[in-house]
Amino acid sequence: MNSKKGWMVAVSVLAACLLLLIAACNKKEEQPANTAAEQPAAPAATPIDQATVATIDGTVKFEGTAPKPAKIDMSQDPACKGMNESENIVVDNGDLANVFVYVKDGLGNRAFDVPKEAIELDQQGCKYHPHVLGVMAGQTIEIKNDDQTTHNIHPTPKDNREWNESQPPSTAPLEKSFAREEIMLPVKCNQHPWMKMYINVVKSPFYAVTDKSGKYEIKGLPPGTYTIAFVQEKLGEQDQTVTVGPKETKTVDQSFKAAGA
Amino acid sequence: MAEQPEQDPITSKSYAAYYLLAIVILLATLFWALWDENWGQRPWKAFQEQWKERYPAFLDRERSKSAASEADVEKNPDYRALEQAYEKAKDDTKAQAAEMRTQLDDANARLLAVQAVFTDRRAYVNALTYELETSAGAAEKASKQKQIDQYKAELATVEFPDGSRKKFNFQQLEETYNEIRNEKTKRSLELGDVLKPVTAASTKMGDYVSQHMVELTPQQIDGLKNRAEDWDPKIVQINVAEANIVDRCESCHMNTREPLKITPASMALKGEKTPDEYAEAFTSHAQPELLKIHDPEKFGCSPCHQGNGRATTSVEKAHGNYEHWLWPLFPQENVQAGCQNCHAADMVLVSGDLQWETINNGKDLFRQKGCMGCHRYEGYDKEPEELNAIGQQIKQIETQKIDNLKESAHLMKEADAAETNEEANRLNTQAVDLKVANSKLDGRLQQLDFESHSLLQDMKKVGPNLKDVRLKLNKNWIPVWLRKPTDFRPTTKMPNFRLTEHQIEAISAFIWQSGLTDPLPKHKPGNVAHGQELFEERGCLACHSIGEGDQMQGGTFAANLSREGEKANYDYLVRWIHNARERTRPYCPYEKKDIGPEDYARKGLPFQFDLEHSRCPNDGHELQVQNMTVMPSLRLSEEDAEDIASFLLTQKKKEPSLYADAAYMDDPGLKAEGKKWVQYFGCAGCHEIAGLEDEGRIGTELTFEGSKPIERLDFALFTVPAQRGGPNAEPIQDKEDLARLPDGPAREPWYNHKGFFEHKLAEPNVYDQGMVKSETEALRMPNLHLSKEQILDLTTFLMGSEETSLPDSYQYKPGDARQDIQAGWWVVRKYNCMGCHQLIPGQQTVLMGLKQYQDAQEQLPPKLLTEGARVDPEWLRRFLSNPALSATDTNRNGVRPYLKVRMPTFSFSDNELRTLVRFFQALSQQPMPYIPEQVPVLTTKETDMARSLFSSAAAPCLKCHATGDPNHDRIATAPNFLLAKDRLKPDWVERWISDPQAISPGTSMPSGLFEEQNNRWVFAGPTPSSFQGYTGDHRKLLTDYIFQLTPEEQRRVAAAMPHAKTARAHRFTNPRQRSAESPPSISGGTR
Amino acid sequence: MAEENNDKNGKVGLIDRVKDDIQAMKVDIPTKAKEQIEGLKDPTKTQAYTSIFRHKHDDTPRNRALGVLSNVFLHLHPAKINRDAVRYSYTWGMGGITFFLFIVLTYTGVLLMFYYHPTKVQAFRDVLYLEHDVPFGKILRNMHRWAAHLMVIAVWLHMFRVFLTGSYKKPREFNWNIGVLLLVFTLLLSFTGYLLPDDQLGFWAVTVGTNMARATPLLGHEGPFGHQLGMTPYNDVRFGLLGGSIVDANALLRSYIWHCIGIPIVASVLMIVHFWRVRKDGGISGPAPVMLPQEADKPRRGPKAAGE
Amino acid sequence: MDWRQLWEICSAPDNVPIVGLIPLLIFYIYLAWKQAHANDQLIAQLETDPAMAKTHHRKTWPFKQGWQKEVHVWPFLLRIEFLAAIIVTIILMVWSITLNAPLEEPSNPNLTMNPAKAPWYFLGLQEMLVYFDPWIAGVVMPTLIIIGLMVIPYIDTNPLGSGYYTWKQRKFSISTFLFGFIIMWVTMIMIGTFIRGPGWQWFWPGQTWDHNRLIYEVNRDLPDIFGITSNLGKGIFGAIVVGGYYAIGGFVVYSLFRRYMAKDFKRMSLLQFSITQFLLLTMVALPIKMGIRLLWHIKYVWITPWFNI
Repeated sequence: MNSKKGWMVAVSVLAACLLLLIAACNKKEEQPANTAAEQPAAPAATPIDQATVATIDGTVKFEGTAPKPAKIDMSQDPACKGMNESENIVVDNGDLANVFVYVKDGLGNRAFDVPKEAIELDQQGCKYHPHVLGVMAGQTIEIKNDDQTTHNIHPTPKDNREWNESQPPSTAPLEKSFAREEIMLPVKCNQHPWMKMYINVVKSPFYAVTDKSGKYEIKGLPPGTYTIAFVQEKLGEQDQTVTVGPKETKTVDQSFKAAGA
Repeated sequence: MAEQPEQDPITSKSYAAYYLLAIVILLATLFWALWDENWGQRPWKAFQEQWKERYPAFLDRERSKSAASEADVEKNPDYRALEQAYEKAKDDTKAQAAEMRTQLDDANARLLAVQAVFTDRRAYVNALTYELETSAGAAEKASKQKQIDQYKAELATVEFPDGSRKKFNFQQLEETYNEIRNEKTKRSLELGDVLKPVTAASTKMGDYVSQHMVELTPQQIDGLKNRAEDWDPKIVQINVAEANIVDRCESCHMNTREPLKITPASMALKGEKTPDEYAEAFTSHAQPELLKIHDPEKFGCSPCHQGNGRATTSVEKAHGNYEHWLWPLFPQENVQAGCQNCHAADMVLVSGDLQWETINNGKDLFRQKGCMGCHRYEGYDKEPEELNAIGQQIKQIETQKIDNLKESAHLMKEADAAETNEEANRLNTQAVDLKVANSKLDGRLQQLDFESHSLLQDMKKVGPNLKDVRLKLNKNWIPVWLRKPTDFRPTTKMPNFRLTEHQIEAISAFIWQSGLTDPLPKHKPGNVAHGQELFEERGCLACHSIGEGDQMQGGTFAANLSREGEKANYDYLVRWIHNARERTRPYCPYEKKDIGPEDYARKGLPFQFDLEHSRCPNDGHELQVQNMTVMPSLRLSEEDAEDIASFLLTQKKKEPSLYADAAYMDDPGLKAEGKKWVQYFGCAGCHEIAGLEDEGRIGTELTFEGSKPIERLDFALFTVPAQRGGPNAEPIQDKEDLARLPDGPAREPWYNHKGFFEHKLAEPNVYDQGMVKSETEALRMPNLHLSKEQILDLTTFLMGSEETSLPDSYQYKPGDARQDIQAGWWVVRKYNCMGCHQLIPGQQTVLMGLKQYQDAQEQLPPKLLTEGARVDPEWLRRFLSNPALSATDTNRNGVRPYLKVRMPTFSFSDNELRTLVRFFQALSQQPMPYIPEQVPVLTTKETDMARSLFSSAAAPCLKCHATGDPNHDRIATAPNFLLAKDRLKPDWVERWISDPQAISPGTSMPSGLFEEQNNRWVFAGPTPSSFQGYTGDHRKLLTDYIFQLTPEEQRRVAAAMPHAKTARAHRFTNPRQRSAESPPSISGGTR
Repeated sequence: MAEENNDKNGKVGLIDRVKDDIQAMKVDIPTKAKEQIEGLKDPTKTQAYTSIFRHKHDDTPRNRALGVLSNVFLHLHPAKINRDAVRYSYTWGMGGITFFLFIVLTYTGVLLMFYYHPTKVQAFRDVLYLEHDVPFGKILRNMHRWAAHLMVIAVWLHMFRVFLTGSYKKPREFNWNIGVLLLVFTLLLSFTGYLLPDDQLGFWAVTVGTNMARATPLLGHEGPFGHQLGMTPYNDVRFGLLGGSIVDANALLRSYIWHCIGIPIVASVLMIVHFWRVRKDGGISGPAPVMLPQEADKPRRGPKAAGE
Repeated sequence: MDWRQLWEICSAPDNVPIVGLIPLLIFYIYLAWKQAHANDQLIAQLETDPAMAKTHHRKTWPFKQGWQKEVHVWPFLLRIEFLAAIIVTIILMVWSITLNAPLEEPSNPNLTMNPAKAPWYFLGLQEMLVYFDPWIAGVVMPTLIIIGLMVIPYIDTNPLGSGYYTWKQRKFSISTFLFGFIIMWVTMIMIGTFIRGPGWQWFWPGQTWDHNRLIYEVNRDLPDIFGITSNLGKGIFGAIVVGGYYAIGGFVVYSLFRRYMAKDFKRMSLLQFSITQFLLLTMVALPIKMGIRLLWHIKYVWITPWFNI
């Protein structure tokens, strides 16, 4: 009799020990075997074979009646001369100028070298030249003041840092750059409220701005399928998808409609 | 047992087997206990093992990145130059240094050779000397002395490193030793001198790297790695005896205070998709800047995060997530609840540009949504309580005064009858003293009167004044509104009380019948188009919104006005827009009634009441002369107000006349019952209602709701489902309410404060569900139709509302200027200043988000980031009390007339003015009171110089700054310089004109006007010829000039400006020519 | 330099002496070793052993008896007992287990006292400290608690057995009474310990428990005639128990002192009496030979005489 | 059936001893019954066979010539004692490793626990509070229990059954004790632990402990049923009922003793008998009171200005 209880206890304790062992073993299995994790390296971009590159060109049209450019009163500052018309929508014969065209998508994760040479932005006659500017992220923009009046350059970006610097006449050009991609980044001069221009910061060198005749050309594209974006400061963005083969030259035209049309 | 009779079963039986087994089990149990003690109860050991493996691996990756950026830094030409300088210095000193090193080595070797012999002999001499000193007799002394002398005279051989041997006696030995030692010191000093340029150059290189590296340097990372690799498993704990904090959190959370940013992903094992428990534990603190101001060695972890800091036996225990721990870890989304523990007195919590949005919004919502109308919460809506206290004090002082007078009269009487003159004089003096004391009390009374005047002015109600319903509202609209306010206005603050039809009738009848019926002045209809323009321009949208759904624009601080036309009475609306504070009748808190013209007439007074005429005609008590709304006056003309009102009346979906007739509202029989329901639902908490001005709050106090024992929170029929979770755990059925729950429908157990608050806020009557209750038993809390985010914010706030166990010294109750900041935020939030102004770097205002400002940011109200450093506090006080800065010409902005948006007149009380001025000063660390800086008087020459620069093409200040000339000010985008003298602080102006972007990012004023040259600031553009040879500071000159500008001087400058429309002044040469002919003199002209 | 000469002089003698010693050592050490091994074969003969055990440990009846009699702890037992008295199924061993648990409780209790302060501020923290900081603190507290519960069960079962075997009957009536008192003290020990962690469980258990004392007839302010006798919450028996009108710091201190000093001393004394009376009343009661009803009224035979 | 609730109750650390007590009690009752049964058979055999009664060693365990009548304590008893000590140590340690002693929130006088329960071994007393006023349940009853236990040796005049398990020879005393210990004491503890939930309400095992449960229960006093309203009347009525219970009960006890336990009765002195009567009736009064309370919702029988029973 006396041993009965002893056995009961013994069995229960043994069972407990067994459980414990199992628990201990489980613990060990949980221990991870491998340690140092390595960050996956970014896949290397395939170099562009210059022999097969394609070109995209085209014309951007404006449909409908072009709004009359608003007159601008520049009498406030005697130093300001030249054409005093708004450059919101510049249409000549149905050709739309100042449209920024760039490859929005399709380049994968290719990275491109930033050109060493600076892009120039000139202030002349209280106007920006050019009115729409394309630049690669990180590329230097050289801002000149050719007027005999003080300007200030005041970009108001969404994704980049805002700044506002004064540039008195005959001073050295300002050298600036933007680190992040941003389309239609407005730049203004607070002293001359009509002065306005747009900088487009992109990551690839495949961009262009339509000239007065609405023409543009993007060269050196590797063959592939791309989304081409046409951006106008007032009329917004329109996209087209296009596939170019090796050495091909494709014409991609685009047209904008008058607002409300 | 009976089979073997010959064997005695008792004595013959062996117990060895039992014992063996028992002992084996006992030993096993002992080992189990040991294991349990060392590992079973110490899961943190496993964490630390994992950490030792993972962290160094992570550091290796970081190190390679850091090394790469170090290499980048080293590529920099500046660094290259430093490196070259270093190399050159090294080369220059190479030969000399090498030679000196040889000499030093030689001296060293010789020193060692002599030292060996010398120290040995000196020890022997010392021992003998000791014997000499302690020997007793003279003879013995003499013999010892002799022995010493003999020993000193003995010659010792020293073998020098070059092999030569020399013999020295003790004295020579000592001299040689000292000589060589001095030589060695000299040589090493010389070497140091020679190498100085090299060390300096190398230090420069090091400094350059550490200054230009954004990350930690590889050396620093190596240090971290060494620490990790040498780590021995141990409990890491913070122990603060003063606050009874023992936190061992860092025993598992090993990286909390590491200087690197460590995410779970970076600590995950290779190939692991989701970071495991260990990786989650090894992250660095999400807000390292918080740790900087809350030193973990003082604050520990649990005061903010809660949990059981002591426990280390399991994750659940350590996080306090078990039944009997009262302070479970705040979930991540509610983590800011921890702030409330010490920051209950703060309205806004900001550190740098980081706003603690969750808790801040929670605190703000508590006020905005009118929670404090029903629930007391320490710090909120404290005016009535303070007013009460002041009333008590006044009574006390008045009694004291009477006592003093009596006592004084008594003393004088006694003095008259005194026996001696001394006695009489003494008594008379006492009597006089008491009179003086009374005069002091009068002063105190005066202050208390001011105080109560202020407090009455500060008292606000969340909802509108219901005494004016008859004047203000479309009668038939009222019951429709009460039925479900969100049906009419989805974003309204007015909650849904789930009223029955009968209750609605009774309540509307009571409200209607208790309303005032005073006549309103009639207004002619206004111009709707102009009204709309004004509505959009003047800044109404900073608080109000218009449009519904996706079309909605504007702020959420005040009502959405989309359907205003259906409910409002035009004449009342005009008066309201013109000045919302204008009351129909003043209210006397003493008599507890609205004072009408008849009361004034009785005393022969005109029926005039405003902040200056705030005494009751009946008894002289302070009156409530304003509507208790925060809506300010925009100083509009009557016509403008009419235009806006006309515009707002066009905002409607259906005609007001189409509302069903609610004739029962005039049934006097319903009034009494209506009053009962109005009281029952606590309407007077948010509205001013006739006869219910002194109603108490109907809800429970929430100051310490977060630490209320869970048993006191009534989960009603959902106690068990909430405790157990599972598919039936979610009590809310209503889809709309269900969508309010921040975490969606509950599946997990939610029997905790968070769960209770979230459910209660999502559907306030949720705990009535399934219960059979009568009208007066049902839960009264109305549905506030909160969004998920708002519920999260409020829940966080309530969770943090705990009775803290921390010592009082942990409460954030600063005694210095920070106290002013603390107090100021309450006022800032109260009047929604942040709807228009940016006060915290990066903070978005409502106006910034509006369409019309996207292209015209210069039209936005000014940013107030450094307001205290910018303006003279005395001026600020004047400006805040009258932003027009003029008593007569009020329909404009005082400082920035060019802004279409209007700085309104808030009728701040003296208290609030004081608070706000101190707030801005403290926010910019300005001392109070402010003593203006003296600006040196400029000489005529200096004035001329400054004027010439001011009007030059290079510094066309007046192109943007207003001058007072209406023609020019039409296009001005900056304030008039004439204001500067009174308004600004000179040192701020200097900082401003050299880099305005650093003070107000995005301002129209450009940077780069000045540049620093040889410790003085000079103009960056071409300067007029008069500046030739000027050695003073240009920036200072211009500042001083601005502060001495007079209207005449300003006109002179304006005249001098190259202005196309006005005749150009001939005294000045064409700026283009001038800048061309004088480049050499322009210090900063060419870069 | 002077020592050198001495060395030279003594050289011859020294070598001889060393040689002699080595010879002797060759004999001596093995002999000693043999002796040592022999000695170790029977450890009971070693001085260390005999100093501890006061007699030889031959497996003789005498020594078996001496083993019990000459041991201060064991001589609680007689040297010999009825052959059936070792049967576990009869005794259930519950008395012994109770005593053993009492020893365990004393031991763990003393260790717990090292870490515990009976003050309102400290008590709960100390228990947390025991749980989380003290090495083996958790198991210590657990053992103390569970042993206390086990002891209550063991006492009940012991009493149950004693009743079922009629062991309270003559001549053991008084010892039964002592046993009843020991039961009461066991419960009181456990109950006073309940409050010590100063948590909700203990607090309310003790509140409920002591609230009954309010109703003590005559002595409690809510008990029959208590009010008439001028009992108030501040002078009744409950106030005396708690040292206050509510369960507070004084109650904690009182219950601590009763738990650690008062009741253990009284219980120990009673235990001594209890054990002593077991011996004096003729050892444990059985298993006794069954008695037939017809013998019931005859003069009773002594327990020793039974069994033939 | 709410298994989870049942599990929560049974697994509460402080309830584990009670859960453990049930199998232990069953086991030991079985053990005692087995031996008593064997002894009773032996007794029956010996009674019918006087010859055997003379020679038999009168135990159910075998005894052979040559076996020692007495054995040495060392080692034959002590080995069992040590083994028991080791086993108890093992049980205790395993229990302590696997189950933590309860520690709830810091004490908070402002927050009443619901249900607030006494330690499990006192739950019988707490349960009695439902049926009696505190002064009876908390003071008088415990005192009577202790006194009752203490006087057992002095009122049990049966000389048989000393030192061996038997049922036949001690039917009355054993059944009384079993009734008192198992039925009254242990059952009440079980009720207090497993049945009494929030608000000290009666929850059957498997019923969810709902804190909001409301029960309609009107308790009347016995005098009310008889329409007695005056205080004096109530006092007198109660005294009559209680006195009557003891008087009639006493008579019944006498009548039963005289008939069925003549020998014992003969051996008893008047004092012994009256104490037995009183204690017996008081013990039986408890289930009677429980019964009328639970079944007929009668709260008090005897109401006086000073005390109620």
